[in-house]
Amino acid sequence: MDMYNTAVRPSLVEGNKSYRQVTSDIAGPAERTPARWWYIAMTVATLALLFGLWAMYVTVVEGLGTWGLNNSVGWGWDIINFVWWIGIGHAGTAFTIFLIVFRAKWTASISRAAEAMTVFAVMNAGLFPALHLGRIWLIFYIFPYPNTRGPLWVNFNSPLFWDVFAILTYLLLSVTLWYFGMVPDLATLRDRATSKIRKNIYGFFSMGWVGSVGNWVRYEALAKILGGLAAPLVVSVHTIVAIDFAVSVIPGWHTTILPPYFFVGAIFSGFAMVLTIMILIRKTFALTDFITKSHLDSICRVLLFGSMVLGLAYVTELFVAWYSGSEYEFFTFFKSRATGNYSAAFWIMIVCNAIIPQLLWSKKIRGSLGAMLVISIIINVGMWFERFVILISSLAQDYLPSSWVGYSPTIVDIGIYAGTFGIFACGMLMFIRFIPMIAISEVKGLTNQEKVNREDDNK
Amino acid sequence: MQNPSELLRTARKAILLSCALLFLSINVSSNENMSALYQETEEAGQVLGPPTTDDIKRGERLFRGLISPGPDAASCASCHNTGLIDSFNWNPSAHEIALAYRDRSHDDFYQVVMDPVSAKMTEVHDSYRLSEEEIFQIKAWMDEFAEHGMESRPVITSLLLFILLFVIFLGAIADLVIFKKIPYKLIHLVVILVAGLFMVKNIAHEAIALGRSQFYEPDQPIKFSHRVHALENQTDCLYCHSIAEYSHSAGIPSTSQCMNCHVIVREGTYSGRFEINKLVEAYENDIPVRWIRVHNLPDHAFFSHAQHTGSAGLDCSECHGEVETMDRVKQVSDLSMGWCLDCHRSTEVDVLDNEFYSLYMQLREDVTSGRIDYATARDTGGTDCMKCHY
Amino acid sequence: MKKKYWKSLEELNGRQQQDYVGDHLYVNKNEMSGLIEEKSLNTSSSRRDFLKLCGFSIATSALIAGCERPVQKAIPYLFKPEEITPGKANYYASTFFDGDDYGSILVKVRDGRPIKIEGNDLCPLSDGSASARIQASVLELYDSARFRHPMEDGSQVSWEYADKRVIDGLRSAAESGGKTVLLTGTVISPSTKSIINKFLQKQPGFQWVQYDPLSFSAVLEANRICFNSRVVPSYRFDNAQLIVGFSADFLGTWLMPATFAGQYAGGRRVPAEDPQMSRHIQFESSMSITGAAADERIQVKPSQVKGVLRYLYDRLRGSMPVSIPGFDATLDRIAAELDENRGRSLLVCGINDIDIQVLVNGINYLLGNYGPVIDFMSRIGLRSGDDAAMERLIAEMKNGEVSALLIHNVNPVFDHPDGEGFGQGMERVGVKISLAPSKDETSALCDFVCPDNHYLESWGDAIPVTWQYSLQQPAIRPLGDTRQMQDSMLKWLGEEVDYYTYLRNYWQVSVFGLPEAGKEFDDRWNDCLQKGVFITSIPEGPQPSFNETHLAEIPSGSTVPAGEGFFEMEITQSIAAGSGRHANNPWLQELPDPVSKLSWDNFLAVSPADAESLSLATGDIVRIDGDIRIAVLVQPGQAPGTVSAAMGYGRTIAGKVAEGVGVNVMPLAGFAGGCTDYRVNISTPERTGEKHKMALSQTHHSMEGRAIVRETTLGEYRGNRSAGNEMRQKILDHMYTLYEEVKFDGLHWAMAIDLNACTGCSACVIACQAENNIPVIGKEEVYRRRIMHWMRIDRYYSGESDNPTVHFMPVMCQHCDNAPCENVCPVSATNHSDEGINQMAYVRCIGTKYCINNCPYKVRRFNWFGYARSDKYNSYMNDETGRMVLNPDVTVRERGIVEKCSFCIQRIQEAKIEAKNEGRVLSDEELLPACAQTCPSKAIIFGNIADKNSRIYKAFQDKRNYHLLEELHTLPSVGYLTRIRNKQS
Amino acid sequence: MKQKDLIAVFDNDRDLVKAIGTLKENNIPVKDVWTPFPVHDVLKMLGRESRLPYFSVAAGVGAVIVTFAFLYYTAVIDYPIRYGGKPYFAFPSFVVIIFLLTILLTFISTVIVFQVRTGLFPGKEAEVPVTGTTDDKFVISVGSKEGLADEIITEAQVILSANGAVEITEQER
Repeated sequence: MDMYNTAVRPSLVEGNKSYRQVTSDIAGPAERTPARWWYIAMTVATLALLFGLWAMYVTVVEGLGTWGLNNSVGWGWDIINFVWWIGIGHAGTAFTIFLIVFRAKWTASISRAAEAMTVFAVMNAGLFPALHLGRIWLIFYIFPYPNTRGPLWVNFNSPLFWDVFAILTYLLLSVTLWYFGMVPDLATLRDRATSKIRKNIYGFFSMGWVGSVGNWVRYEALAKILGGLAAPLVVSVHTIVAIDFAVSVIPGWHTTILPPYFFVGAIFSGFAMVLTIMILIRKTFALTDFITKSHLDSICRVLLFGSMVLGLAYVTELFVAWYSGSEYEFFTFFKSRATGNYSAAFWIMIVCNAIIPQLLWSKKIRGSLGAMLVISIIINVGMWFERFVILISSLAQDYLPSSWVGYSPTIVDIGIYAGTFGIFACGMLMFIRFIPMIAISEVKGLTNQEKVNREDDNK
Repeated sequence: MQNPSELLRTARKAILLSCALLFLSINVSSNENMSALYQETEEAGQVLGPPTTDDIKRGERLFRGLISPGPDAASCASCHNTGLIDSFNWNPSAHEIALAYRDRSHDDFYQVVMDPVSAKMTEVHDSYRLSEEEIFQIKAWMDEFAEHGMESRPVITSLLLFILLFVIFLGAIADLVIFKKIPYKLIHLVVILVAGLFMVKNIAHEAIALGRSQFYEPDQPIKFSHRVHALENQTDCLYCHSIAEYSHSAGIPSTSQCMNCHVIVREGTYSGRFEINKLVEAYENDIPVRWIRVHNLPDHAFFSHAQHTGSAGLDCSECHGEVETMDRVKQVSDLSMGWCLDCHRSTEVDVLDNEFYSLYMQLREDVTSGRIDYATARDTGGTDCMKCHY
Repeated sequence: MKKKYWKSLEELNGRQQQDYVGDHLYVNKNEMSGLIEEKSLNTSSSRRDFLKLCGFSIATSALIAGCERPVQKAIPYLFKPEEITPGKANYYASTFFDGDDYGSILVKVRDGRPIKIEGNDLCPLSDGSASARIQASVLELYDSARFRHPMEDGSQVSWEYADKRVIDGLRSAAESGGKTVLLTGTVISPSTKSIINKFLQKQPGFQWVQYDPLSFSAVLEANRICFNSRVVPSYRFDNAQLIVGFSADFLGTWLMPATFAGQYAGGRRVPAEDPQMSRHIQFESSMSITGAAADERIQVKPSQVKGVLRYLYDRLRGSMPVSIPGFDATLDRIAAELDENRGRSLLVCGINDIDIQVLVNGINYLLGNYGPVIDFMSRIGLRSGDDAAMERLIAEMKNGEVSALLIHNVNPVFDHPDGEGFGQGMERVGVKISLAPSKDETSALCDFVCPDNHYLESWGDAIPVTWQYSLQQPAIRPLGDTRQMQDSMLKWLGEEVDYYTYLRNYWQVSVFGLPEAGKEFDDRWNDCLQKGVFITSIPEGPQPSFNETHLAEIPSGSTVPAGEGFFEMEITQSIAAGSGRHANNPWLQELPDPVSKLSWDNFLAVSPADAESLSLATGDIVRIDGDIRIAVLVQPGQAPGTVSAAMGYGRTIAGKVAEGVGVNVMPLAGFAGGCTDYRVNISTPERTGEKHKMALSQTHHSMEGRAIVRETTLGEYRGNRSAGNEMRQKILDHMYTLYEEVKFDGLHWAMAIDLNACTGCSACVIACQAENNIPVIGKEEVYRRRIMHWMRIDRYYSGESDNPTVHFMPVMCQHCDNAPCENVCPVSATNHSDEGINQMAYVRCIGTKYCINNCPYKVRRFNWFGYARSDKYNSYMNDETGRMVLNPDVTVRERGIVEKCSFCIQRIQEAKIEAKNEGRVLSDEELLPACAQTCPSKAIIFGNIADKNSRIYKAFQDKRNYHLLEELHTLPSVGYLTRIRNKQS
Repeated sequence: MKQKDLIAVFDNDRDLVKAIGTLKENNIPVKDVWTPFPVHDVLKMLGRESRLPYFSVAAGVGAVIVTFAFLYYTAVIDYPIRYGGKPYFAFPSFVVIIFLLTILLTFISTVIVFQVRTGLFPGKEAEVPVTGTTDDKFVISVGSKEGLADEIITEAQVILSANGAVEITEQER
């Protein structure tokens, strides 16, 4: 029991709260009419969403020609944003796995929001592979279902096919984890609900949860199984995304380091996004007792670790490009990325991802909300540029110089990206509006633990 | 976007038409066509005046047999259908006759009804005892009928059913989650399941059938019967579809080719003169006959009749079915890609005798050594995409 | 497939009429083609839309009345013409001559529509090939800018009325005592010439002026001076061991480029057993594909050419030449080389200057090249226009001496240097009659337009060289109410016969020399129609003697004008645009210039050195003399101090495609010494600060040290057959594979490209476009690097940027046996066939573009928009009549799918079916993809590599053979033969 | 024997655990317990264990076999197509899909079995003896199928109130 209260780790929930207090503190925002800032934020998010919807409409109705792509660069902002979003999505699942599988209790009060972030981010990510199809109306061709065409199945060798299944599985699994994790809390809200409609809706989704022993026993087992399945899955998803690039023949893509490098990058960017959101939630909802400085500190340490791994990966890539003796690889890494047309993006990537996060060594910075917020945002900018560098520099300048091109996005590209921010923001705002943003039952378990510990100490 | 608007247009047309019909049945004398008709008949020197509403009404009754056209005589409508029908009718429909005689005089019409030339018609029309006035009334009705077209049957679209079920489906879910008016959850469950399954089934079914037209059997502008030509008169397929052996297309014979025989044959066994007259008319007026294509391969599939009737040695009936027994050609096979491939996977290819395959040394050896029983089209690339798609 | 040479359509005229129902000016497509098998023309669009929509909103539309499908009508012929089999193509031999280029051709007619042009392999001049412009000419048949009926001052009139007015006009012109002038391009048709002669006899004051926008006046004049024979002799590039060109782009634009390219490539092909090839030195200021092909390219300013030639002449003659600073050593060396190759060398010069041409004649004469290499006994009929006569005509018109002017096949208002003057002159002409087939700047100023037919609708004949007669026959009835020029002339002469009868009579009497029309005539006539050409014996005899008087008067030394602040400008021709008469052809407009890689524009080529000193960059708009604003393209290889720009652009009245494309630079050209002078001095280009979008399809010019185009020299090749290609063995030694390589039984299609023979002329690009229904996407889309051509000509520079070596490499889908693209397609839309073809099923493609990314050769193309249907794109496909050129055997691709070279699979399948049905082996020779078929230099070898006796198998065994990016182990089915340059080392 | 259960409400888990401990010592059957969060001691004391993991393993093994069979049938037997020079049976490519589909099928079937076994599904009514078990109430129900003897009920009442039950009610069945 002592492991929860060591000298280095301050208590996970502060303020010595009763169970009822915990419930009302956390459930409160979902029951109150939201504040004005919520409406403002929602309006902004909806505008972004509308911009995105317009861009998607143009894409589908007029064609992919409205994007900045060309004969050589077949993937641009679409896939950059896809990889970026799916990377962000990884953090939520990672938190859940830490919580369930590794029993890292400190993640309890963060995992719910992180999971919500995962769900919306993966939804956004999934949008791009669909939108980037030339004929989105035939998207069902990608599924191997029996048909009258021979039957003609699909190409199981294609990483894109793997990707579809990886994302689909991942989306389903993370939604399931999120939803089932929410069930006891929805029951709480149901029982606290005053209006009939609220009661019915929460009642419907809480699946008749009562918190009986039979419930809890199987629930815990299910959580462990899902967490256990999610652990390899979360590793595999970004691995497969990386394989999309790694199995190709394009210089700068065709490297075996890509899967681990992508996975770490994903966790890195996801944690950064969690940090951003947690700082905002903590500030706006005064949940300082649940999302403590120690939580943020822990995330920062993970970021520091990720940053160093990424830095190592960048250096390794450069080394291998030189050491392999492949002129194409050498060109891509040294003449295109480090010094050539894409050097600006390359150095932004290096500085944002490998250098600036080193500031987190400083305890002072790990204690400053503002500094952490800025760094977390910088990291995600850097991660976006990482994907930009990988995608564009490799495609725009590959084997035959005759097909070397430039690339620039169009307003439609930008619109869709903005739209995904709209979706994400709308989703998160709806989430904090209607769903307890911290797992109440988990936190109660912790407060209980805290009390036991305190009493033990007092003896 | 095209389809909904088309649907809308069709619906609007239907509404307008039915309104017009209603209006006309009330007040026919105001119809301009009627006055034109009046002039025409008058010019023809008829004693009979312009048709009145009563004339038209009586004409219809006569045609439909509500007033007997003669002792033991079948009503006109029993042979000449007034509505759209699924089955094949050798006799011209009421509408076709109406169109054909719209611009012709009362005398012509009288002549053809009461004193027909063709054998079959004579036999049936023999028992008619119709006065000149009655014929006039029938024509009066038919002239009006020509304007309106065939009666369409009420169409129950599965769309309405689908929408209805969808609404019920949504309602059940809403009640289950929010309103909870119905206490028994079993009801919700059954409704949701049944409606959901139906919708899924319907969508899947329609999606598979999309672009397919197995059993398509349209009415042709001329009632050309393959049974009469190919079975009863023993005409070889290749006599008319002469290019099937050396072109992609089997070819629809030109009108002039039809006239090779029909220059002499002017009366059909079952159809009398009416159908053959259409052909002759088209020929004489240089108007090509607009046949309706029955077998439509999608544009992205390239098919060569020359290849299949040539080196593959297929018989026409293997794909087209027993066309010689069809009065109206029907698409027997579904012409799906799976259907093509089934044949390509199983049909034997004569790799040993056809010199073309002399380059396929491995395959020939496999066959001669008995490693495989015989070579199929698949073994010579018969399942390649580019066999058909380019 | 074996081509069928069809008898004429002559007997069809009567019967076919009935197929064309109605009095449409443009024939209703349904009636016209007997659409029993109409693949991609009409029904496809509605049907595809329909399927797409159903797929898109499947839940709803599937249910709407059971998703009612559109009823498809099949309309058979009323009378089926015997020659037309629906679904099967016929080939008719005919003749292309547009005033500039000649080609004996085969017209592919499918369902009554001409859809493609191919070279006639029975004609020694064509040898089965056709240039880009000839290939593209079929599209102009369906051009909506064509006149559809006769017109008076822009409004429609009937032929009877027009004829009457024209005859009246001619009569009153004759009565007034003024001149009647017939202005035409070069006429090579003997029967037409005889009609014109009749006019000459009948019409008082009649004068016939031939005018060539691409003038050969100086050559003609020089030959008159030197040999007393005002003709163009024939050149035999295949007999020349040493070719020295002076600004003569004989592989691209000069005289008969397709023929010369074939001859040239013959001398450049290096047999492995006995490595021999001709040597080619090119002097030029602007970079042409001929300069790119040369073993040695020497930059000269246009003004230096005369001095250089004089130097060579003097040196060869043994007299002391006047030094040309910077050139002496080179010229001495070249003179020595020429001296070694007496009787088997060839000097050609493209400069329209009499003195220069006299010098060229003098050198060729000194070297004894007349006879073996240049032949006055067989004369080329092309380019007989007289610049001086044209100059006189303008003066006469301005003086009001011309009462009637008939204009046929020329557009001097646009392409004459003094076009403005010509236009002013026209105002003073009594009656002006244009016979132009489609609208142009000159016909717009005419009183009457009596539109000529397209050549595919016309009868005709031609004598391109002394020993070859060639017949032209219609492949389709006139689409509009037009009449061919000869018929109009006969009508105006008051002759009763139509031109067809006239032509037959003419051939009977003057060509065959038969006293009466009978069976013998019919047989010979029909034979000629089937073959397209009638070849008489090649005349032999002594070459004319040389008259040195004029030459002696030409001063020695350089004539470089002194002074600063000006540039020497040369007006050139581009491969696509030529004189500009085909400007409204979108295929040609979109064809990238092989050297600059620019489509949809002309440009001012500036050398890199000058660009730096003037701080100009590609895309800058500059102002030059005559207030012409033109975009700059920095062109490596352009001689410093010179600029150049192509003519044929800047049409103002031509149709929606051409108008507003490029700038007309012809007003800058001058008139000197009796010839149009395409060299002018202009003041320094002045920057305007504006930028122009340059639709370049290649922007990186260096190979970055990669072994993409492999090259060696003849000397090294003699010592080592794998010279330049040594790395191939190394790569093969290093190849390891996880999976065993697939063996193909029976058929395995492959292609080899001889880089030594390829000149970059781009005929293959247009042939491919015509064969495979490749969309035209317009300037903006090309600018965005989305050009759709399945076959592209990559061009790289190496060496110093001022005078680089240029490398051409045609790249199309490599049909890799280990194709990276196949692996990554999730829906199996692209995979490998049993015949080694990388197949692409368009219907299955959902457009992930992953294959595009993963293709190391970047040969896959994506339909970014619905190019075939949207009005936004300048494509022939969205034009009602333009669509008729589409090949029904190839699917028109819709938006959102990937396409690429298929090795012309439709041709392969057709040939296979025919061979199968006939139970015979598919031979190597009978099957060629469109690109290989048309290649003037026969650089493309295609065949079945599984057949050890095939040509392609042998080509792949050649030590020169390599595969592009072989080290990736993609195992391409396309090989390249290392380029060999005959360099002196 | 009375057919009734004893419902006791606690306001913290320590009391609950103690009470259950005492009840168990006295062999008084505990029918069910409701808590706002999983109290592991209670679960342990009541000896309840889930067999869900065993099912998951079985489902996983099944999914591997089914996926492999499906892949082999479609790619090798039914319509073999050659991609990029690979053999029809390109096992390395299959591995990824087998992995993914195994996870997908396993987790879906596990969730379904979970719902079936717990009887939890969307729309189910919550059946709680006392409201507040999802907030801060810890509830024990004492009883058995056959019903309990009066003395046992009394004894249980004593134990429960001694251990800090805030509310004890009897509930007829």
